Amino acid sequence: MNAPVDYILHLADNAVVLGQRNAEWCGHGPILEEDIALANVSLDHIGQARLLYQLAATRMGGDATEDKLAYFRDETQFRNYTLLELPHNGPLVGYAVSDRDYATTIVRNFLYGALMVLVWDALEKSPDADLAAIAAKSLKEARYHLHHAADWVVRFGDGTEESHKRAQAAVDHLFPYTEEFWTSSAAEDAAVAAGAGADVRSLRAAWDAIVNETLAEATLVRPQVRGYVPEGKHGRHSEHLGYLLGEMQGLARAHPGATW
Amino acid sequence: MNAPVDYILHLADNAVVLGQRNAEWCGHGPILEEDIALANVSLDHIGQARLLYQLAATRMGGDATEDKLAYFRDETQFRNYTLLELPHNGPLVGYAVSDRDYATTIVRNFLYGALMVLVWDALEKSPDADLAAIAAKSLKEARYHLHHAADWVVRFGDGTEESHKRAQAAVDHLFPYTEEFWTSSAAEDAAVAAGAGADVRSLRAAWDAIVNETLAEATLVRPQVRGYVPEGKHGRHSEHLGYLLGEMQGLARAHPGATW
Amino acid sequence: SDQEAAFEARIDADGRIEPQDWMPEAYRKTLVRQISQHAHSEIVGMLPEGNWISRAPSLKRKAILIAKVQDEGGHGLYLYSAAETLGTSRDQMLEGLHSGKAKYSSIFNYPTLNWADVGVIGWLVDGAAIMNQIPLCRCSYGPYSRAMIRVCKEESFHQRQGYEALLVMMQGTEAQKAMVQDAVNRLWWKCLAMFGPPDSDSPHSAQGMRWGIKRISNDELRQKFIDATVPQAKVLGVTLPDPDLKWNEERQHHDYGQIDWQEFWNTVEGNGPCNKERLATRVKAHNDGQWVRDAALAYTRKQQQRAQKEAA
Amino acid sequence: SDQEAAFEARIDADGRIEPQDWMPEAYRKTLVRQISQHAHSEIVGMLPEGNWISRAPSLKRKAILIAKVQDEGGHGLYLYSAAETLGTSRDQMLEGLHSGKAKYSSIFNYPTLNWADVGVIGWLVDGAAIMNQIPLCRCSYGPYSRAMIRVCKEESFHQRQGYEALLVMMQGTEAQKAMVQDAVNRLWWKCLAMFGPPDSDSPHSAQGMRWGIKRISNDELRQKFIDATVPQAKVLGVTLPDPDLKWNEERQHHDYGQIDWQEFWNTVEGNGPCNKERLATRVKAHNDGQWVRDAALAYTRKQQQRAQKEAA
Repeated sequence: MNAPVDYILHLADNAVVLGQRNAEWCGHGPILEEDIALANVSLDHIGQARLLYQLAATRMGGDATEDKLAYFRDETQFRNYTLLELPHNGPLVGYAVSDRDYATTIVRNFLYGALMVLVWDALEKSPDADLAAIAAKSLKEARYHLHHAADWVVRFGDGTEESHKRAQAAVDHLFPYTEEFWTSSAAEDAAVAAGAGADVRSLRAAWDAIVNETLAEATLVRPQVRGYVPEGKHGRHSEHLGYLLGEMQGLARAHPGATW
Repeated sequence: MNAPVDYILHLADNAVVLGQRNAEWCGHGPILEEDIALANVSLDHIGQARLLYQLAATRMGGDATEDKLAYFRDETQFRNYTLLELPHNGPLVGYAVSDRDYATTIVRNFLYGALMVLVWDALEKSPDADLAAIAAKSLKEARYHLHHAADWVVRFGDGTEESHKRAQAAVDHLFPYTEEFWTSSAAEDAAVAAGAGADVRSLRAAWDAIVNETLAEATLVRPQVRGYVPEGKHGRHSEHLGYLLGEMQGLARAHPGATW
Repeated sequence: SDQEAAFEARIDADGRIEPQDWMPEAYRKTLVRQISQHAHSEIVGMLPEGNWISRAPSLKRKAILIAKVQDEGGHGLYLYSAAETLGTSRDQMLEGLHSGKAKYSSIFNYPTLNWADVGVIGWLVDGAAIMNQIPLCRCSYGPYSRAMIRVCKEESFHQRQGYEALLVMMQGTEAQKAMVQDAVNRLWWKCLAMFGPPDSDSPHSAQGMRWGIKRISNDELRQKFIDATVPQAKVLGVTLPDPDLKWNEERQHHDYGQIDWQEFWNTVEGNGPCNKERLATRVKAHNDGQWVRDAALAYTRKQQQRAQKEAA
Repeated sequence: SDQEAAFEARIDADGRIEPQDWMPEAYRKTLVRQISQHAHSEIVGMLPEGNWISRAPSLKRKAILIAKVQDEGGHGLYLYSAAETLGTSRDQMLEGLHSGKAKYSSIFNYPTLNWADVGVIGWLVDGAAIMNQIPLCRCSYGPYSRAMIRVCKEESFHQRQGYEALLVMMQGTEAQKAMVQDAVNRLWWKCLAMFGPPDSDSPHSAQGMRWGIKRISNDELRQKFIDATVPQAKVLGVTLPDPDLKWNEERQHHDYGQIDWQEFWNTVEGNGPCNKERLATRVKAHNDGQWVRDAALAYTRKQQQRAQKEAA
C-alpha cells in the first residue's frame, strides 16, 4: 500500500527544484514583503523536499540519504515537471542571460500551486501513512502558496497596462508546460495502482476550475495549447535544469565525503 | 632562467577566464560579425591558456595536465586578475541576474588588451624560450584584440548619446580593477627576479599612453581611482569567479577519470 | 521572351546564373526563401551547441566547439551575402526570421541535454545537412553554389570532428557511453525528418528540380543518409533507436521504421520544445544589440562629415 | 520649555519616549538616521549571504540559510516600521539608501567567497552586531527598543547556528577546515571595525549616550567582543589572524593589534570591494520591481472605486 519510491522522488524533485528557483529572488524582490514571502514559499518547498527525500531514502535503504538524493543524482534522474525548472523570464535559451520577471515567477507558482492543493488533498487520504502525513503538512503550505500567487495574478491582470501585458505573456509562455501534468508516467501509474498515489488526471477538472476562475478575475486569457508536451517527469528536461543542478549540486559534489 | 610555474599559471588563468567570459556572447552578439569576432577573441584566449597550462604541466611533472590545471583547481588557486572574471554588466552581485552589456565586454577587452600587447612584447624576449614562443604567438593575437576593442571604444564613445553613456559607465565600473595590474605578487616578483618575466610595473607608462589616447579619441573620461585594490592574482577573488568556475568545471569534475 | 529563353537554355546546359543575369521572379523568390532559410538555420543553429561551450569538459573540446559555432556564424554570413545578391537585404531577411515568417531547420528546436549532443549534432545533424547540401554545390545560381561548396567543406570537417569526439567517449566510462546513446536516441528520428516530408507529400520539389535548385528527392537523400550512417553507428558501438532498421538484400538499402510526421509538423509550425526559446533569444540578441549598431552607424556618419569638412 | 523638561526628565528616569511624545528635532533626526541605517544594513546584508543559498551543500543548511536571510528581511521590515513612527516614510529612507546618502554597515561591502563565510557571518558578524545591539534594547525610544529586543533574540539564534555550522565543518575534511580558517582570516579584522572608530575619534557618541541611544562606547564593546570570541575560537580550533592577540593579566582583557582604519574609511566612503555592487543590486531590484508596486497600487485603487460605485 506504500507509494513507490519513484513517485515520492517525483514529488520531492518538484519541491526542491521550485524551492531552488523561488529562492533566487532572495534579496532581489520587488518589495521587501515579497522578498520575505518568496523566501517563505521557497522554505516550504525545501522543507517538503527534505521530508519526501527522507522518506524515499528510508525506503530505499542502503546508503541513501536526503542529500544523496538531492545532490548526487544527475539531470536525467530528476523527475520534476519541466515547468518548475524554467528560469524567471520569458522563453529564452539557458545561456541567454535575462532579468527575472516577477510575473513569470508568480504565474508559475499559481499554476503549480493550483495543482498541488489538489494533489496534497488527495494524498492526505493515502493509505501510505508517512506520505499522508507529509501531504497534510504540505497541503496547508500549498494553500498559502496558491493564495499568495493567485492574489498577485489578479493584481497583475487587473492592475496596470504593463502588469497586464506581463502577466498575459507569462501565462502564454508557461501554460503549455502544464500539459505535462496530465500525461501519465510509470511512477504515477504505479502509485495509483498501489492505491497510494493521487491520480492527477482525475484532478484536471478541479484544476481547470481554480485556474479559470482566477484568470477570469484577472481579465487574463487562457491560451490554446497544442504541440510538444514536456517530459520532465520522465527525466527528459529542458536546457535549463542542467544549469540549475550544476549550481545547486556543485559545492556538495566537490566534497563528496563531507558532512555539513 | 625559466619563469616559475606560478607565473605561467597566472598568465594561463587570465587567458582561460577571459576566454570563458568572451565565449558567453556566442549566439548572442549585437551583430553577426561581432559574434564571430568575439568567438575569435575567445578562441585565441583558450588557445593561449592551453599552451600555458601545457607548459606549466610539463614543468610540474607528475600527473599534471592542461585540463587538470584548468578544471581541477579551486577558486582560491586561480591567479587571474579580478577584472577578467566580472560578468558582462555593471556592478551587480553575482546572483543578481542581468543582461550582457556589450560596452562592458569591449571596455574590458580594451583595458586588458592594452596591457597584454606590452606584456607579450616583453615576454617575447624572455630567455625562457618556451614562454617566449608562446608570447610571440600571443602578441599577434593581443594586437588584434586591442585593435578590435579600441575601435569599438571609439565608436561607442564618439557614437550616439546612449553608446557614450554606456561606454563611460563601463569605463567607470571597470577602471578601478586595473589597479591590480600594478601591484606586486610573489609569482611576478619571482619571474622578474629570474629574468624571465615581464615587470608589469615598468609597463605602466606605456599602458597609460595607449589607454589615454584611445579614451581621448573616444571623448571618454578616465576616472579617478582610489580605495580597494583587487587581489585576484593572490587568489582572493570577487563573488563572480565561483559561479564562472562552477559552470566551467562542473561537467569535467562530475567525470574525474574520463577522457574527452 | 528572349531573356526567358536564354535563362532556360543556360539552365538546360547546366550553366550558372549570376546576379547580373535576368531570371524569372519565381526563381529569384524561391532562391531567396531557400538561401535565407539556410542562413537562418546557421544562426539559430549556433544556440543549441553554444549551450555547451561554457561547460565543455576539456579545453581542447571547448576550443573545437567555439571554432565550430564560429564557423556556423561564418556560414550564415556568406549565405546572407549570397542572398543579398538577389536584391534582399540582411535586415529584410532578419525581419522575416524575427517575425516568424521565415523558417529555419526544425532540428534546432530540440534541446541539447548532455555533452554528447554536441558530438551527435556533428555526426548526424551535420551529416544529414551535408547530404542535403552537396547537391546544392551544383545549384544553378552561381553565388549560392559557390557558398555551398565552402559550407560543405567545413561541414564535412565538423562531421568528422563530431564523430571523433563520440569515438573517444565510446571508449570511455559507462557514463560517457550512456550519454552518447542517450543523445542518439533523442536525435536520430529528428535527423531523418531533416530531409523533409516523403516525396509523395513534397510540394516544391518538381520546379526546384527543373531549376537545378533541388537535384535529388527527399526520400532518396534520406535513404542515402541511413545507408551511410548504419555502418558508422556499428563502428561507434551505438544502437540506432529503430527496431525496423535492417538491411534489405533485394533493395540493396536499409529498410527503416515510420517517422513521426505529426511531431515534425508540430515543430515546423512553431510548437516544438524550443521554438519559442530559440526565436525569442535571437530577437533579444538583435534588440539588445540595437544601440551597438546605432553607435557604429553614428560614428561612421560623423567620420564622413569630418572628412567632408576637411575636404571643403 | 515644558515639553523639553518633560522629555529630559523621562530620559533621566530611564523611561521610554513614544511616537506621540514630544521630542527634540535632533533626537528625532539622530534616531531616524540610526534606525534607517540599521534597517538598510539588514536589507543589504541579505546579499552576501544570499549569494550562497543556491549553492548550500545540504538541504538542511539551505533551509537554515534561507530562513536566516528571510529573518534579516523581517528585521529590516520592523526597523523601517520603527523609523516610520518618527515621521519618515520607507520610500524616503530607501531613497536615502539608493542615492548613497544613507549608510549601512560596511561589513557587507566585503565578498562572501566560500561556504564557510556564511557560518562566520553568523558567528562573528552577527556576534559583533549583537554586542552593538544589546544595549539598544534599553534605548530611550520605545519602538526602537522593542524592535531591538526582537532583533537581538533572533540574531542570537543565528549566531549559535553559525557557530554550530562551523563546528561541524571543523570536524570535517581538511578542505572544510581550510574554508573556515580562510573565512575567519578575511573577516576577523572587518568584524573588529564594526564597532566603529576608536572612542578618541568617535563624533556622535556623547550626545547619543546622554539620550540613551548609545550606552556603551565603541572600544568597550570591541573589547567585550574580543574577550568573548577568543575562547570560542579555541573551541572551534581556528586561529584568529592577529599575532598581537593575547591575554593581558593586568587588564584582565585581551590585547590586540592595530585595526587598519584607512581601509575601514575607504570602505565607508564607498570604495570597498563590493560597495558599488551591493548598492547597484539594491537599486536594480527596486527599479525592476516598480511595475509590481504600480500594479498593486492600481489594483487597490480600482477595488476602492468599485466599492464606492456599489455603495453609491
